[in-house]
Amino acid sequence: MLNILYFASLKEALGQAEETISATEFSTVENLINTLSERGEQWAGALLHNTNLQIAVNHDIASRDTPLSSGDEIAFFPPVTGG
Amino acid sequence: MLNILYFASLKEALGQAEETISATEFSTVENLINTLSERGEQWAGALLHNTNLQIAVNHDIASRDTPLSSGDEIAFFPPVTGG
Amino acid sequence: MPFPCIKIQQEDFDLTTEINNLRKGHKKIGAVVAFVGTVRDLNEGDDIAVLELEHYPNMTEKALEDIRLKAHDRWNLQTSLIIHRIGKMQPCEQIVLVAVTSRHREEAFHAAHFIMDYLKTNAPFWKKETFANGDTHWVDARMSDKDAEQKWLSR
Amino acid sequence: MPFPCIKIQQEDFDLTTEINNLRKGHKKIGAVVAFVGTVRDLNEGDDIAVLELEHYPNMTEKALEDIRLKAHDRWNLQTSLIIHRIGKMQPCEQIVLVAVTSRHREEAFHAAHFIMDYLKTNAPFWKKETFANGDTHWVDARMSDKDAEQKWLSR
Repeated sequence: MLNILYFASLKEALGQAEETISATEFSTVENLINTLSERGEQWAGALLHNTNLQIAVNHDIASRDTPLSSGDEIAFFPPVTGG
Repeated sequence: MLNILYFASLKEALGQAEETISATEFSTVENLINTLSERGEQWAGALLHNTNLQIAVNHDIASRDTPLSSGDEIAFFPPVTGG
Repeated sequence: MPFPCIKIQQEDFDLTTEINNLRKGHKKIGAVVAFVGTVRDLNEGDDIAVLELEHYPNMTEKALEDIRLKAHDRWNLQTSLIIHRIGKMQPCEQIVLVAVTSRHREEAFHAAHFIMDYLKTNAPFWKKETFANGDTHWVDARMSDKDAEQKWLSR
Repeated sequence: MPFPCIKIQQEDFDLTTEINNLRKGHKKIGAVVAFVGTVRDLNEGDDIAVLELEHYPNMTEKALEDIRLKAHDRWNLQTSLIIHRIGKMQPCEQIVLVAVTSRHREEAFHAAHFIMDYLKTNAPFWKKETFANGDTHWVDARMSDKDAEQKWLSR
Protein backbone atom coordinates (compact mmCIF):
# COMPACT_ATOMS: atom_id res chain seq x y z
CA MET A 1 0.00 0.00 0.00
CA LEU A 2 1.25 3.46 -0.94
CA ASN A 3 -0.11 6.83 0.14
CA ILE A 4 0.19 9.45 -2.62
CA LEU A 5 -0.15 13.22 -2.14
CA TYR A 6 -0.40 16.01 -4.73
CA PHE A 7 0.22 19.68 -3.95
CA ALA A 8 -0.40 23.15 -5.37
CA SER A 9 -0.76 23.42 -9.18
CA LEU A 10 -0.34 19.65 -9.52
CA LYS A 11 -3.22 19.00 -7.15
CA GLU A 12 -5.38 21.38 -9.20
CA ALA A 13 -4.35 19.93 -12.55
CA LEU A 14 -5.08 16.38 -11.40
CA GLY A 15 -8.18 17.31 -9.39
CA GLN A 16 -6.89 15.22 -6.50
CA ALA A 17 -5.06 15.86 -3.22
CA GLU A 18 -4.47 12.36 -1.95
CA GLU A 19 -5.01 8.72 -2.86
CA THR A 20 -4.08 5.30 -1.61
CA ILE A 21 -2.85 2.64 -3.98
CA SER A 22 -3.13 -0.88 -2.69
CA ALA A 23 -0.90 -2.57 -5.28
CA THR A 24 2.63 -3.18 -4.11
CA GLU A 25 4.41 -3.93 -7.38
CA PHE A 26 6.10 -0.51 -7.54
CA SER A 27 9.82 -0.91 -7.06
CA THR A 28 10.77 2.76 -7.64
CA VAL A 29 9.15 6.17 -7.97
CA GLU A 30 9.77 5.94 -11.74
CA ASN A 31 7.68 2.79 -11.80
CA LEU A 32 4.83 4.46 -9.94
CA ILE A 33 4.97 7.52 -12.25
CA ASN A 34 4.72 5.29 -15.32
CA THR A 35 1.64 3.55 -14.02
CA LEU A 36 -0.12 6.75 -12.90
CA SER A 37 0.67 8.36 -16.26
CA GLU A 38 -1.29 5.64 -18.06
CA ARG A 39 -4.45 7.29 -16.69
CA GLY A 40 -4.36 9.85 -19.50
CA GLU A 41 -2.66 12.88 -21.02
CA GLN A 42 -3.31 15.09 -18.00
CA TRP A 43 -1.46 12.62 -15.79
CA ALA A 44 1.38 11.99 -18.21
CA GLY A 45 1.87 15.76 -18.59
CA ALA A 46 1.81 16.38 -14.84
CA LEU A 47 4.11 13.47 -13.93
CA LEU A 48 5.94 11.56 -16.68
CA HIS A 49 6.75 14.50 -18.96
CA ASN A 50 7.07 17.15 -16.24
CA THR A 51 10.76 18.07 -16.07
CA ASN A 52 10.05 20.33 -13.06
CA LEU A 53 8.36 17.57 -11.06
CA GLN A 54 9.45 17.49 -7.41
CA ILE A 55 9.19 14.27 -5.43
CA ALA A 56 9.30 13.48 -1.72
CA VAL A 57 9.26 10.02 -0.16
CA ASN A 58 8.41 9.90 3.55
CA HIS A 59 9.02 13.69 3.88
CA ASP A 60 12.47 13.64 2.30
CA ILE A 61 13.27 15.00 -1.15
CA ALA A 62 13.53 12.00 -3.50
CA SER A 63 14.14 11.30 -7.17
CA ARG A 64 12.67 9.03 -9.85
CA ASP A 65 14.98 6.18 -8.93
CA THR A 66 14.20 6.25 -5.21
CA PRO A 67 13.01 2.74 -4.17
CA LEU A 68 9.54 2.31 -2.68
CA SER A 69 8.22 0.01 0.05
CA SER A 70 4.72 -0.71 1.21
CA GLY A 71 3.52 1.99 3.63
CA ASP A 72 5.54 4.77 2.02
CA GLU A 73 4.12 8.26 1.60
CA ILE A 74 4.97 9.68 -1.83
CA ALA A 75 4.34 13.36 -2.63
CA PHE A 76 4.39 15.02 -6.05
CA PHE A 77 4.59 18.81 -6.32
CA PRO A 78 5.90 21.72 -8.40
CA PRO A 79 9.07 23.65 -7.42
CA VAL A 80 8.55 25.31 -4.03
CA THR A 81 7.90 29.06 -3.74
CA GLY A 82 7.73 29.88 -0.03
CA GLY A 83 9.55 32.54 1.96
CA MET B 1 41.78 79.91 15.35
CA LEU B 2 41.40 76.13 15.57
CA ASN B 3 38.99 74.12 17.70
CA ILE B 4 40.50 70.83 18.92
CA LEU B 5 38.60 67.89 20.38
CA TYR B 6 39.87 64.74 22.14
CA PHE B 7 37.79 61.60 22.63
CA ALA B 8 37.68 58.40 24.67
CA SER B 9 41.06 57.07 25.95
CA LEU B 10 42.86 60.04 24.36
CA LYS B 11 40.69 62.50 26.26
CA GLU B 12 41.46 60.67 29.49
CA ALA B 13 45.18 60.39 28.79
CA LEU B 14 45.45 64.11 28.03
CA GLY B 15 42.97 65.19 30.72
CA GLN B 16 41.25 67.41 28.21
CA ALA B 17 38.16 67.19 26.00
CA GLU B 18 38.39 70.41 24.01
CA GLU B 19 40.56 73.45 23.49
CA THR B 20 40.84 76.43 21.20
CA ILE B 21 44.17 77.46 19.72
CA SER B 22 44.31 81.02 18.50
CA ALA B 23 47.49 80.76 16.49
CA THR B 24 46.95 80.25 12.76
CA GLU B 25 50.39 79.15 11.57
CA PHE B 26 49.39 75.47 11.26
CA SER B 27 49.41 74.49 7.60
CA THR B 28 48.62 70.78 8.09
CA VAL B 29 47.46 68.38 10.79
CA GLU B 30 51.06 67.11 11.00
CA ASN B 31 52.15 70.62 11.87
CA LEU B 32 49.55 70.91 14.63
CA ILE B 33 50.50 67.49 16.03
CA ASN B 34 54.17 68.50 16.19
CA THR B 35 53.37 71.64 18.15
CA LEU B 36 50.96 69.92 20.57
CA SER B 37 53.50 67.14 21.14
CA GLU B 38 56.04 69.69 22.43
CA ARG B 39 53.88 69.96 25.57
CA GLY B 40 55.49 66.81 26.97
CA GLU B 41 55.84 63.04 26.76
CA GLN B 42 52.17 62.37 27.43
CA TRP B 43 51.23 64.48 24.42
CA ALA B 44 53.95 63.11 22.14
CA GLY B 45 52.87 59.57 23.06
CA ALA B 46 49.19 60.27 22.46
CA LEU B 47 49.65 62.14 19.20
CA LEU B 48 53.07 62.18 17.48
CA HIS B 49 54.11 58.60 18.25
CA ASN B 50 50.62 57.08 18.24
CA THR B 51 50.40 54.88 15.15
CA ASN B 52 46.72 54.20 15.88
CA LEU B 53 45.81 57.89 16.06
CA GLN B 54 42.58 58.71 14.20
CA ILE B 55 42.00 62.23 12.94
CA ALA B 56 38.91 64.09 11.73
CA VAL B 57 38.81 67.59 10.27
CA ASN B 58 35.38 69.23 10.17
CA HIS B 59 33.69 65.85 10.83
CA ASP B 60 35.43 64.03 7.99
CA ILE B 61 38.13 61.42 8.49
CA ALA B 62 41.46 63.11 7.77
CA SER B 63 45.16 62.27 7.80
CA ARG B 64 48.36 63.92 8.95
CA ASP B 65 48.80 65.78 5.66
CA THR B 66 45.28 67.23 5.59
CA PRO B 67 45.59 71.05 5.26
CA LEU B 68 44.12 73.27 7.98
CA SER B 69 42.41 76.66 7.80
CA SER B 70 41.33 79.05 10.52
CA GLY B 71 37.97 77.99 11.96
CA ASP B 72 38.54 74.27 11.40
CA GLU B 73 37.46 71.70 13.98
CA ILE B 74 40.12 69.01 14.44
CA ALA B 75 39.38 65.86 16.43
CA PHE B 76 41.88 63.28 17.71
CA PHE B 77 40.70 59.86 18.85
CA PRO B 78 41.56 56.15 19.11
CA PRO B 79 40.19 53.56 16.64
CA VAL B 80 36.41 53.46 16.91
CA THR B 81 34.62 50.59 18.68
CA GLY B 82 30.88 51.18 18.26
CA GLY B 83 28.18 48.82 17.03
CA MET C 1 16.01 25.44 23.84
CA PRO C 2 12.79 25.75 25.82
CA PHE C 3 10.70 27.19 22.96
CA PRO C 4 9.97 25.78 19.50
CA CYS C 5 12.58 26.76 16.90
CA ILE C 6 10.22 26.06 14.00
CA LYS C 7 6.71 27.46 13.88
CA ILE C 8 4.18 26.99 11.07
CA GLN C 9 1.19 29.17 11.82
CA GLN C 10 -1.68 31.11 10.27
CA GLU C 11 -1.45 34.08 12.65
CA ASP C 12 0.96 36.96 12.28
CA PHE C 13 4.01 37.28 14.55
CA ASP C 14 5.47 40.14 16.58
CA LEU C 15 9.13 40.79 15.89
CA THR C 16 10.04 42.21 19.31
CA THR C 17 8.37 39.31 21.15
CA GLU C 18 10.02 36.66 18.99
CA ILE C 19 13.49 38.21 19.20
CA ASN C 20 13.21 38.69 22.97
CA ASN C 21 12.28 35.01 23.38
CA LEU C 22 15.17 34.00 21.14
CA ARG C 23 17.68 35.99 23.22
CA LYS C 24 16.31 35.15 26.67
CA GLY C 25 18.85 33.43 28.91
CA HIS C 26 21.69 33.55 26.37
CA LYS C 27 24.18 36.04 27.72
CA LYS C 28 26.89 35.44 25.13
CA ILE C 29 24.80 36.82 22.30
CA GLY C 30 26.29 39.92 20.72
CA ALA C 31 24.55 39.84 17.36
CA VAL C 32 21.00 39.20 16.16
CA VAL C 33 20.10 39.06 12.47
CA ALA C 34 16.42 38.89 11.56
CA PHE C 35 14.98 38.47 8.08
CA VAL C 36 11.31 39.24 7.48
CA GLY C 37 9.71 38.38 4.15
CA THR C 38 6.63 40.42 3.30
CA VAL C 39 3.88 40.28 0.67
CA ARG C 40 4.66 42.74 -2.13
CA ASP C 41 1.52 44.23 -3.62
CA LEU C 42 2.89 44.06 -7.13
CA ASN C 43 4.12 41.00 -8.94
CA GLU C 44 4.96 41.32 -12.61
CA GLY C 45 2.94 44.53 -12.70
CA ASP C 46 -0.46 43.26 -11.51
CA ASP C 47 -2.19 44.27 -8.29
CA ILE C 48 -2.30 41.43 -5.81
CA ALA C 49 -5.39 41.22 -3.63
CA VAL C 50 -4.64 38.04 -1.69
CA LEU C 51 -1.68 35.70 -1.34
CA GLU C 52 -2.36 32.14 -0.23
CA LEU C 53 0.32 29.88 1.18
CA GLU C 54 -0.13 26.12 0.84
CA HIS C 55 2.30 23.71 2.48
CA TYR C 56 2.96 20.02 3.06
CA PRO C 57 2.26 19.39 6.76
CA ASN C 58 4.90 17.28 8.54
CA MET C 59 7.39 17.53 5.70
CA THR C 60 7.54 21.32 6.17
CA GLU C 61 8.66 21.09 9.79
CA LYS C 62 11.25 18.43 8.93
CA ALA C 63 12.65 20.39 5.99
CA LEU C 64 12.96 23.59 8.06
CA GLU C 65 14.57 21.82 11.01
CA ASP C 66 17.07 20.17 8.63
CA ILE C 67 18.02 23.59 7.23
CA ARG C 68 18.28 25.13 10.70
CA LEU C 69 20.60 22.35 11.91
CA LYS C 70 22.74 22.65 8.76
CA ALA C 71 23.27 26.32 9.65
CA HIS C 72 24.23 25.40 13.24
CA ASP C 73 26.71 22.84 11.90
CA ARG C 74 28.30 25.36 9.58
CA TRP C 75 28.56 28.40 11.89
CA ASN C 76 29.07 28.99 15.58
CA LEU C 77 25.57 30.16 16.48
CA GLN C 78 23.73 30.66 19.76
CA THR C 79 20.04 30.26 18.85
CA SER C 80 17.81 30.37 15.77
CA LEU C 81 14.15 30.51 14.87
CA ILE C 82 12.09 30.03 11.72
CA ILE C 83 8.43 31.12 11.57
CA HIS C 84 6.50 30.61 8.34
CA ARG C 85 2.88 31.61 7.96
CA ILE C 86 0.34 29.61 5.96
CA GLY C 87 -3.14 30.43 4.65
CA LYS C 88 -4.36 33.75 3.25
CA MET C 89 -2.47 37.02 3.54
CA GLN C 90 -2.91 40.59 2.35
CA PRO C 91 -0.29 42.76 0.65
CA CYS C 92 2.31 44.14 3.10
CA GLU C 93 1.71 41.39 5.67
CA GLN C 94 4.64 39.45 7.11
CA ILE C 95 5.08 35.93 5.65
CA VAL C 96 8.26 34.57 7.16
CA LEU C 97 10.78 35.28 9.92
CA VAL C 98 14.28 33.84 10.10
CA ALA C 99 16.22 35.00 13.14
CA VAL C 100 19.70 33.93 14.21
CA THR C 101 21.83 34.93 17.20
CA SER C 102 25.58 34.59 17.65
CA ARG C 103 28.51 36.14 19.48
CA HIS C 104 29.72 38.12 16.48
CA ARG C 105 27.83 39.53 13.52
CA GLU C 106 29.57 37.66 10.67
CA GLU C 107 28.10 34.28 11.65
CA ALA C 108 24.56 35.55 12.18
CA PHE C 109 24.49 37.39 8.84
CA HIS C 110 25.71 34.35 6.91
CA ALA C 111 23.50 31.87 8.74
CA ALA C 112 20.28 33.89 8.33
CA HIS C 113 21.02 34.38 4.63
CA PHE C 114 21.83 30.67 4.22
CA ILE C 115 18.63 29.57 5.96
CA MET C 116 16.50 31.85 3.75
CA ASP C 117 18.23 30.65 0.56
CA TYR C 118 17.65 27.00 1.47
CA LEU C 119 14.10 27.63 2.68
CA LYS C 120 13.31 29.16 -0.72
CA THR C 121 14.34 26.02 -2.61
CA ASN C 122 13.83 23.19 -0.10
CA ALA C 123 10.83 23.88 2.12
CA PRO C 124 7.49 22.66 0.70
CA PHE C 125 5.51 25.91 0.51
CA TRP C 126 3.62 27.18 -2.55
CA LYS C 127 2.27 30.66 -3.17
CA LYS C 128 -0.94 31.38 -5.04
CA GLU C 129 -1.82 34.93 -5.96
CA THR C 130 -5.31 36.31 -6.45
CA PHE C 131 -5.41 39.57 -8.39
CA ALA C 132 -7.82 42.47 -7.99
CA ASN C 133 -9.83 41.22 -10.99
CA GLY C 134 -10.28 37.78 -9.41
CA ASP C 135 -7.74 35.89 -11.53
CA THR C 136 -5.54 33.47 -9.65
CA HIS C 137 -2.20 31.96 -10.49
CA TRP C 138 0.49 29.90 -8.83
CA VAL C 139 3.74 31.82 -8.37
CA ASP C 140 6.57 30.47 -10.50
CA ALA C 141 9.81 29.40 -8.86
CA ARG C 142 12.63 31.85 -9.63
CA MET C 143 15.83 30.53 -11.22
CA SER C 144 17.74 33.07 -9.12
CA ASP C 145 16.64 31.22 -5.98
CA LYS C 146 18.29 28.02 -7.19
CA ASP C 147 21.43 30.02 -8.02
CA ALA C 148 21.40 31.57 -4.54
CA GLU C 149 21.32 28.11 -2.95
CA GLN C 150 24.09 26.79 -5.21
CA LYS C 151 26.42 29.63 -4.21
CA TRP C 152 26.68 28.23 -0.67
CA LEU C 153 28.16 24.98 -2.00
CA SER C 154 31.31 26.71 -3.19
CA ARG C 155 31.82 28.99 -0.19
CA MET D 1 11.51 59.57 3.82
CA PRO D 2 9.26 61.21 6.40
CA PHE D 3 11.13 59.88 9.44
CA PRO D 4 14.78 60.25 10.45
CA CYS D 5 16.99 57.52 9.00
CA ILE D 6 19.72 58.09 11.59
CA LYS D 7 18.99 58.20 15.30
CA ILE D 8 21.52 58.68 18.08
CA GLN D 9 19.74 58.22 21.39
CA GLN D 10 20.14 57.17 25.01
CA GLU D 11 16.82 55.32 25.23
CA ASP D 12 16.25 51.77 24.06
CA PHE D 13 14.32 51.06 20.85
CA ASP D 14 11.45 48.71 20.02
CA LEU D 15 12.15 46.48 17.03
CA THR D 16 8.53 46.03 15.90
CA THR D 17 7.84 49.79 16.05
CA GLU D 18 10.99 50.70 14.15
CA ILE D 19 10.49 48.09 11.43
CA ASN D 20 6.83 49.03 11.00
CA ASN D 21 7.82 52.68 10.55
CA LEU D 22 10.50 51.69 8.06
CA ARG D 23 8.03 49.67 5.96
CA LYS D 24 5.09 52.08 6.16
CA GLY D 25 3.93 53.32 2.75
CA HIS D 26 6.46 51.27 0.77
CA LYS D 27 4.45 48.61 -1.02
CA LYS D 28 7.27 47.20 -3.11
CA ILE D 29 9.15 45.89 -0.08
CA GLY D 30 9.49 42.10 -0.08
CA ALA D 31 12.47 41.75 2.26
CA VAL D 32 13.52 43.28 5.57
CA VAL D 33 16.87 42.54 7.18
CA ALA D 34 17.46 43.82 10.70
CA PHE D 35 20.69 43.59 12.66
CA VAL D 36 20.64 44.16 16.42
CA GLY D 37 23.88 44.45 18.35
CA THR D 38 23.61 43.63 22.05
CA VAL D 39 25.85 43.95 25.12
CA ARG D 40 27.52 40.62 25.83
CA ASP D 41 28.04 40.09 29.54
CA LEU D 42 31.44 38.55 29.02
CA ASN D 43 34.38 40.13 27.25
CA GLU D 44 37.70 38.33 27.40
CA GLY D 45 36.34 36.33 30.33
CA ASP D 46 35.47 39.11 32.77
CA ASP D 47 31.99 39.97 33.99
CA ILE D 48 30.82 43.27 32.58
CA ALA D 49 28.63 45.36 34.87
CA VAL D 50 28.18 48.46 32.70
CA LEU D 51 29.02 49.41 29.14
CA GLU D 52 29.32 53.10 28.34
CA LEU D 53 29.13 54.45 24.80
CA GLU D 54 30.87 57.75 24.04
CA HIS D 55 30.52 59.41 20.65
CA TYR D 56 31.47 62.52 18.69
CA PRO D 57 28.27 64.54 18.30
CA ASN D 58 27.66 65.89 14.78
CA MET D 59 30.38 63.79 13.21
CA THR D 60 28.50 60.62 14.22
CA GLU D 61 25.36 61.58 12.31
CA LYS D 62 27.39 62.59 9.26
CA ALA D 63 29.46 59.39 9.27
CA LEU D 64 26.36 57.17 9.58
CA GLU D 65 24.47 59.03 6.86
CA ASP D 66 27.50 58.69 4.56
CA ILE D 67 27.54 54.92 5.14
CA ARG D 68 23.78 54.66 4.63
CA LEU D 69 23.95 56.52 1.32
CA LYS D 70 26.90 54.39 0.17
CA ALA D 71 24.69 51.32 0.68
CA HIS D 72 21.85 52.91 -1.31
CA ASP D 73 24.29 53.72 -4.13
CA ARG D 74 25.55 50.17 -4.22
CA TRP D 75 22.30 48.20 -3.97
CA ASN D 76 18.71 48.71 -5.09
CA LEU D 77 17.13 49.36 -1.67
CA GLN D 78 13.79 50.73 -0.58
CA THR D 79 14.46 52.22 2.87
CA SER D 80 17.06 51.99 5.65
CA LEU D 81 17.52 53.00 9.25
CA ILE D 82 20.41 53.18 11.70
CA ILE D 83 19.81 53.62 15.44
CA HIS D 84 22.81 53.76 17.78
CA ARG D 85 22.45 54.21 21.51
CA ILE D 86 24.87 56.26 23.64
CA GLY D 87 25.46 56.49 27.38
CA LYS D 88 25.32 53.65 29.90
CA MET D 89 23.94 50.20 29.18
CA GLN D 90 23.61 46.91 31.05
CA PRO D 91 24.52 43.43 29.76
CA CYS D 92 21.97 42.06 27.27
CA GLU D 93 20.64 45.51 26.34
CA GLN D 94 20.33 46.48 22.69
CA ILE D 95 23.07 48.86 21.44
CA VAL D 96 22.50 49.28 17.74
CA LEU D 97 19.91 48.60 15.05
CA VAL D 98 20.60 48.52 11.33
CA ALA D 99 17.52 47.77 9.24
CA VAL D 100 17.26 47.66 5.46
CA THR D 101 14.30 46.97 3.16
CA SER D 102 14.35 45.96 -0.49
CA ARG D 103 12.31 44.10 -3.09
CA HIS D 104 14.38 40.91 -2.86
CA ARG D 105 16.40 39.46 0.01
CA GLU D 106 19.87 39.47 -1.55
CA GLU D 107 20.19 43.26 -1.55
CA ALA D 108 18.89 43.72 2.00
CA PHE D 109 21.25 41.07 3.42
CA HIS D 110 24.30 42.57 1.73
CA ALA D 111 23.40 46.16 2.54
CA ALA D 112 22.71 45.55 6.24
CA HIS D 113 25.99 43.63 6.57
CA PHE D 114 27.87 46.36 4.68
CA ILE D 115 26.43 49.14 6.86
CA MET D 116 27.40 47.27 10.06
CA ASP D 117 30.93 46.58 8.80
CA TYR D 118 31.47 50.24 7.91
CA LEU D 119 29.82 51.48 11.09
CA LYS D 120 32.27 49.36 13.10
CA THR D 121 35.32 51.05 11.54
CA ASN D 122 34.08 54.51 10.50
CA ALA D 123 31.51 55.81 12.97
CA PRO D 124 33.00 57.69 15.95
CA PHE D 125 31.75 55.62 18.88
CA TRP D 126 33.88 54.27 21.71
CA LYS D 127 32.98 51.60 24.25
CA LYS D 128 34.15 51.64 27.86
CA GLU D 129 33.53 48.62 30.04
CA THR D 130 33.15 48.64 33.81
CA PHE D 131 33.64 45.24 35.42
CA ALA D 132 31.95 43.83 38.50
CA ASN D 133 35.02 44.73 40.60
CA GLY D 134 34.86 48.38 39.52
CA ASP D 135 37.75 48.30 37.04
CA THR D 136 37.16 50.15 33.81
CA HIS D 137 38.78 49.84 30.43
CA TRP D 138 38.33 51.10 26.90
CA VAL D 139 37.44 48.32 24.48
CA ASP D 140 40.14 47.68 21.88
CA ALA D 141 39.33 47.86 18.20
CA ARG D 142 39.34 44.40 16.59
CA MET D 143 41.56 43.75 13.59
CA SER D 144 38.81 41.50 12.21
CA ASP D 145 36.55 44.57 11.91
CA LYS D 146 39.05 46.28 9.62
CA ASP D 147 39.30 43.06 7.57
CA ALA D 148 35.51 42.87 7.32
CA GLU D 149 35.38 46.40 5.90
CA GLN D 150 38.20 45.72 3.43
CA LYS D 151 36.39 42.72 2.01
CA TRP D 152 33.71 44.98 0.51
CA LEU D 153 36.30 46.77 -1.61
CA SER D 154 37.00 43.66 -3.68
CA ARG D 155 33.40 42.47 -4.08
